[in-house]
Amino acid sequence: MLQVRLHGRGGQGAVTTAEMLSLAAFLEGRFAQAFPSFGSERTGAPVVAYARIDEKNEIRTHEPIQAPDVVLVQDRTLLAVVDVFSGIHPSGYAIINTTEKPEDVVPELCKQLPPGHVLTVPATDFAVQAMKMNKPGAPMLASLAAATDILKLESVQQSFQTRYPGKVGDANAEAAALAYNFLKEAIKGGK
Amino acid sequence: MMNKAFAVTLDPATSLENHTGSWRTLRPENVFKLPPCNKQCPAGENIQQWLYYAAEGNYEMAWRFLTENNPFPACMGRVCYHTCEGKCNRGFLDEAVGINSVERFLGDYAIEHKLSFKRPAKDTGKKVLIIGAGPGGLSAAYHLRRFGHSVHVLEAGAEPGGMMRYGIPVYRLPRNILDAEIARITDMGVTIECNHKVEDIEAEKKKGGYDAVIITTGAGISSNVDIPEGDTNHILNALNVLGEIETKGNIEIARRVAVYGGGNTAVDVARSLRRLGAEPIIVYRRNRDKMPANEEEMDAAIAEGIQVKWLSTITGATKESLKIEKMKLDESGYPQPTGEYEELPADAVVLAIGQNVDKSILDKLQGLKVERDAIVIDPETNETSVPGVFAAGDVASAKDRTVTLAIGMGKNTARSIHAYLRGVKYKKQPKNEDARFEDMHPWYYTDAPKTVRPELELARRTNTFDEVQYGLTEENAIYEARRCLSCGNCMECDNCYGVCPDNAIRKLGAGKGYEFNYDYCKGCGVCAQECPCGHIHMVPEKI
Amino acid sequence: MLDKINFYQTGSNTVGNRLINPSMRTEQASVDRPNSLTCGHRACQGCGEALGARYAIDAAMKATSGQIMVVNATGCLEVFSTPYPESAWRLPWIHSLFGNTAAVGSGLAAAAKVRAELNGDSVTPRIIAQGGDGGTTDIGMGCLSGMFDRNDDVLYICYDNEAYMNTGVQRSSATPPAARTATTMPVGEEPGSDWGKGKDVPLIAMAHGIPYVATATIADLRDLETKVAKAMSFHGARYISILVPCPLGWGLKSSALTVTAARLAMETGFYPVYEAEYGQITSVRKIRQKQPVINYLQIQRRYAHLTGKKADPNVLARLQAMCDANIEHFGLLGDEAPQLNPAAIQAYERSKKV
Amino acid sequence: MSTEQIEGSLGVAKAVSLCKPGVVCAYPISPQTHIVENLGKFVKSGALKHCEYLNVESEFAAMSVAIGSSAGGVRTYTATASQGLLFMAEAVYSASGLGLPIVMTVASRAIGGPINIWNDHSDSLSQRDSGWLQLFCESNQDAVDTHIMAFKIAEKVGLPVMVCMDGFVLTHAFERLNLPSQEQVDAFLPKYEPREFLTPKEPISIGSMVGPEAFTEVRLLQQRKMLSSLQVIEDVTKEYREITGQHSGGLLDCYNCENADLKLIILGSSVGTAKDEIDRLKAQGINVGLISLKAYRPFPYAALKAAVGNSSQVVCVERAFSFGARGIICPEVKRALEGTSTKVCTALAGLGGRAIYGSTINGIVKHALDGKFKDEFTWFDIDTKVLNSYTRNALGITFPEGPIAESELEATLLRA
Repeated sequence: MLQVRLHGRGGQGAVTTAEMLSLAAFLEGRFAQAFPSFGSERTGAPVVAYARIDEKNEIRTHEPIQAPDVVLVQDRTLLAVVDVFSGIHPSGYAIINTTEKPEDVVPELCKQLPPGHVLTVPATDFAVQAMKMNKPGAPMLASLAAATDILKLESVQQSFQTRYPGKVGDANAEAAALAYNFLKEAIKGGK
Repeated sequence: MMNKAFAVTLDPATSLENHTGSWRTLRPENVFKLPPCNKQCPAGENIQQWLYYAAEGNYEMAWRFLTENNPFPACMGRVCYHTCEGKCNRGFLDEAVGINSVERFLGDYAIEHKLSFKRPAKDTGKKVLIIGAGPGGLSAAYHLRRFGHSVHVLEAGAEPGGMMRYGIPVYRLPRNILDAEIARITDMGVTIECNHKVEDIEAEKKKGGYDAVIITTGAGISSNVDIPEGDTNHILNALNVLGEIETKGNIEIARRVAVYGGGNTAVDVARSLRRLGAEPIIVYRRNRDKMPANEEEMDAAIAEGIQVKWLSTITGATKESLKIEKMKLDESGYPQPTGEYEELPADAVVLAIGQNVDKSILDKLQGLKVERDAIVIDPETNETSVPGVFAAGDVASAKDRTVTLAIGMGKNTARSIHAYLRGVKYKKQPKNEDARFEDMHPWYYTDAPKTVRPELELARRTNTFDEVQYGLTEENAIYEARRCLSCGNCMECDNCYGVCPDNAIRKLGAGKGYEFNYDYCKGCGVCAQECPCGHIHMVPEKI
Repeated sequence: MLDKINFYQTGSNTVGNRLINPSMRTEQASVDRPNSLTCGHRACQGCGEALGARYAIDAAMKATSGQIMVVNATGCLEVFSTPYPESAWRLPWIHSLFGNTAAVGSGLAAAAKVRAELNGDSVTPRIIAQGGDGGTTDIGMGCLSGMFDRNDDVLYICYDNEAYMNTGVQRSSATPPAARTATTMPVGEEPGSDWGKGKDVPLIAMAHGIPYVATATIADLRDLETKVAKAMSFHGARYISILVPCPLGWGLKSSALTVTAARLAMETGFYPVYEAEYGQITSVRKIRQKQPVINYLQIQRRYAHLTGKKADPNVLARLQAMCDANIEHFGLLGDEAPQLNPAAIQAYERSKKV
Repeated sequence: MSTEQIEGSLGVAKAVSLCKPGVVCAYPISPQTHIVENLGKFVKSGALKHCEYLNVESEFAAMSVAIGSSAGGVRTYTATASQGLLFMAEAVYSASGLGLPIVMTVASRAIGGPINIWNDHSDSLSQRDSGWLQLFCESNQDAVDTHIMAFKIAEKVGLPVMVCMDGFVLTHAFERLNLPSQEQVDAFLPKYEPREFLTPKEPISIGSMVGPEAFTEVRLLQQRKMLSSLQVIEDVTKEYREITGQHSGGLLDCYNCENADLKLIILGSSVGTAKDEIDRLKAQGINVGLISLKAYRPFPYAALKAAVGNSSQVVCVERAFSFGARGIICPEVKRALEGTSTKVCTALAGLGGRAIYGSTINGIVKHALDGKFKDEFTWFDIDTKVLNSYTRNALGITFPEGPIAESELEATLLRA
């Protein structure tokens, strides 16, 4: 079972991102679960959401994820206020929404995790470019897809297009593609 | 059927099991009270009752109920001084109900529609003689005939009617009306023999084999006063003047006539003479307030241009003038001479200062007690001091002499004789308690002023004997009848039925009234409080 | 001819009147009236609420050919009409709670609509929710306002007897000033219920803009029936407040005075009787015979402290002024259509204090 | 049958919609909102026909509208949580007293004050004596299925049913759900035929005042209905499982109970978490049974006794308690096990949204196996740091790390 923890701020769609992650997995025929950290957080407040993916079995547990395999940080400003990488699996992945390089943002983590497991992606830039909105969910999930092959890009795109039929879904799909290609290039370049 | 929950769900109207009548400490009961109009009516009419039917437009029923007590509605609707209206409770609210007008409407309706009285179902075989075909005699005849007795009336005059014919001017009572209502009585089988002056009552009774006799000879003799006169001034009496106008249609009399007296007869004479072109002046020793004449009649007289000399007595007469002494009223309202005199130009004087009984035939009846110008009668039975001989009307009433009273006395005498003929002593029915305005609920009645009867325009009235007052149109009559408050008696307004918080009054249907459902009546008293008529009393329960 | 004479002895002031056309008589005058609330109920003697309820529901039954279902708040009417094992109702009736009557009515109306849809019925039963003033103006106010807000197809009838009678005559927001209740005793400097308090729920109802609002009393049956019938001609939320004197709670000098007390409330201007459509007053019942307020107060022991020897004439004047304000605001006198500027009666007192 | 990856609330809304309610009334309170929002959309879009959707002004009104519509003879649904359940409490009792088969979701949430929007069971358990059936759901699949069964159970028994699902943890969880087809639901749940309802065709008076002369009997009959519902729940569950192939509902559900000497009793969403942990413990050679208590009212005493069998220890993991007393589930379990030697205690955990982790379950199991549940009642997941940060200064006491048994809490009174 793969466990993903998403950190974002209220209004950036972190909860939706988790749901789309589970939906994308579902669309690929897997069992998945997503849930928010529940609360009355308003716009701007730190938000946590969770997702689990299992290849074969029904997901029974409903505990919050304490030891994530993947951490997605949708807002880099959270790094200073929340211990976003708490409990991260030693061979886990971290993807951070920023234009800067991982070494510049989280040098400690880069040392902690295997090389190439800490990634940065300008998800907001892609979101704004495609949608004119700071909803970095789709680029973030696309980055996850690019980095890990857990998901296919198409599944990510399809999940958003299912939730938001029409323009919004397509724009998300476009932003996802931008991020996916960016990261694939980056990974290629990095190797 | 539904699968109902125990206790929580109930079937409809199951409360009928709960007889809340046991809570009651007071019990509503219907009371039938005596309306003031009925109480006042000298003829004993059940006015409220016949107005009830008139209000519905059921004129025949109204007329039938009216004639239960009085066979002369058309006449009474014209000449009765309708003191009932003076007592009408509606007067407290706005104006009295025009009872008299509705009565006339009903009377005229009956004549127009040729309504007749029912002949008695069977004859009793008893014979009653009535002496005098005036209102009292004819009323008694009517009622006795209804009882099934055979009635014969002997009348000294040429035509029946008595004072209705010879004392009341035509402009107040057209004779075709009078004739129609008398004919209705004779149609029942009452026989009237005119121009038959009875000299010996006992002999007539014996001769005809009568079981009872009623004396209703009236008071046909005008009172006289001693006026010192020169031989040239005419001094006439009122009844003669009215009688002559009735029989001849005119009278030879001077232009300036003084009518001496303050009663209705004085007014009748003055108004009649005015129609014949004279200039009558009423001379009366007291003032208007003390005048016994009917107010409406007096208003009409003044309106027709008749002069009045108030506080005056005639102390002497010469050929062209009267000597008048001025009077003043003392503390008790009696006129006292002042010693001041004046002259009143007048060619004639008509005395209208009262009427007297012709005692000549009464004196011949042995044992008949007569006191103060009237036969003494038992007030309960109207029987005279002579067994089997009764009396009614003016001849038996010294104080109050009106057509209406005579009719009432005639009815009472008939009832008394009906008992007498069966060997029973007659007792008047006890009267119901008074229906007082205080016991009623005036809020419920809508405001509606009295319909004023159209009157002949004055100019016409002063020179013709056409009837002065027209009757009500049907529309007006219904309107007026509907102004009746139905004092003390049910008018089926449904208030009690409606306002009962416990549905404890049953409505029995049109004309049938209501009944209290004592199974459920809690005795709250709302029905009694909200009854417009004061027809419900709350009576303590025996506990 | 009979119909031409439009004067009928008692006119339309009495319950019936044999002289008028049967179609013009009240439903209460009919021998076939439904008696929706029938005999054997356990209301006190002279209960105005029992009377008002029968008047109103019968009228609604007539207006709908018997298609009425009733929701009843807790209170006297509920207690005296349906103590196990006997119900005094002849129509479908439900009681749930004190403060939820309007909402139960909303639910029932929704159910009636759905059932009619599902069953293909051409007629949908209509709903009346009813309660006393406590159950309406106080504890039931939230649900009432919600029902108005949604414009649910419910006629809400408040039987206003100006206090909590079922629990022993405590003050409600419909209790008029100076009235004695168990919680506003006639002691202290301003005896009885406080001045400048209370709320005018008919005006509040109007402010919701619902199709129909009316006030009525048990002393003008024809007016009441007409209003109920008119209310049933509308769909959506409707509100009628009916003044129903309580012989016990008001301390009427006799249980017989129930209707009379209601009449005096109208004729003094104490209780303005009017109707409104979509928030606008459309007609006012004019005072027939204006009475000074003392005539109304003196038959009620709850105002004994205003009419006795020790009574303060200023208090009486204050109440008279409130009646006069009502008469002016609602245009209760005269024949002409009034220039309406209705305000809650307590506004008069409150404005004086400013 | 269809499978969807959707939020629990949407799943429940779809399940309710499949039951074709005639009236749905809604007042927003977290975490129930998404359920009624979705139903509102279904009605407005026409997906759910012949249904009146009322936006009411309070939970009190919501239950009252439900009372009216249910008494009016239509299938009725509403949802609430926490304060909302308390605000409607008076009407909750009225609904059961009138025998109205309303189905209501309680998206379980703590009760304030202090105000707290997160999940525990204090709201639903506060209505223990309301006369409603209370069915707990361990997952969203269970919730979907239980709602459909609830209508049938309510209508068969003639009492309202509260379907309790953990707020946020389930309502807001996005999971794979199997939804029965409309045909399946139609076959399972017939058109609603009320046993009694208001209609001019057969006027009745519902909700009379019942005095001392019959009130006890009314209650006895209500209890009889409630008792009858035990069998109804089992029957309906069996029928539903046969039609859908799902494994939901029932009075209770056992996991790994064979030969387990220690058993946990858990209500709600922690059951799944506990199952995973039990599997891990089993891998470590520790055998622990789990009883998921589905029906809290009626309480399945006999079924529970059978499920516990001859285990020597039962720990009730409870998410609410009774002030001045102890756990709420534990005493019921003790009644069920009266006459046996099984030790029963409460591990209070997960109040006000404090997460119950697999590690929490693990801790409880270890605590039990180590014989550390010395009292009937233990505050298990106490954050000692938070507690002491206050008591150290304010009360002059400090608590040791770890669970606090009732007797230890009492002892602090002596120390202070």
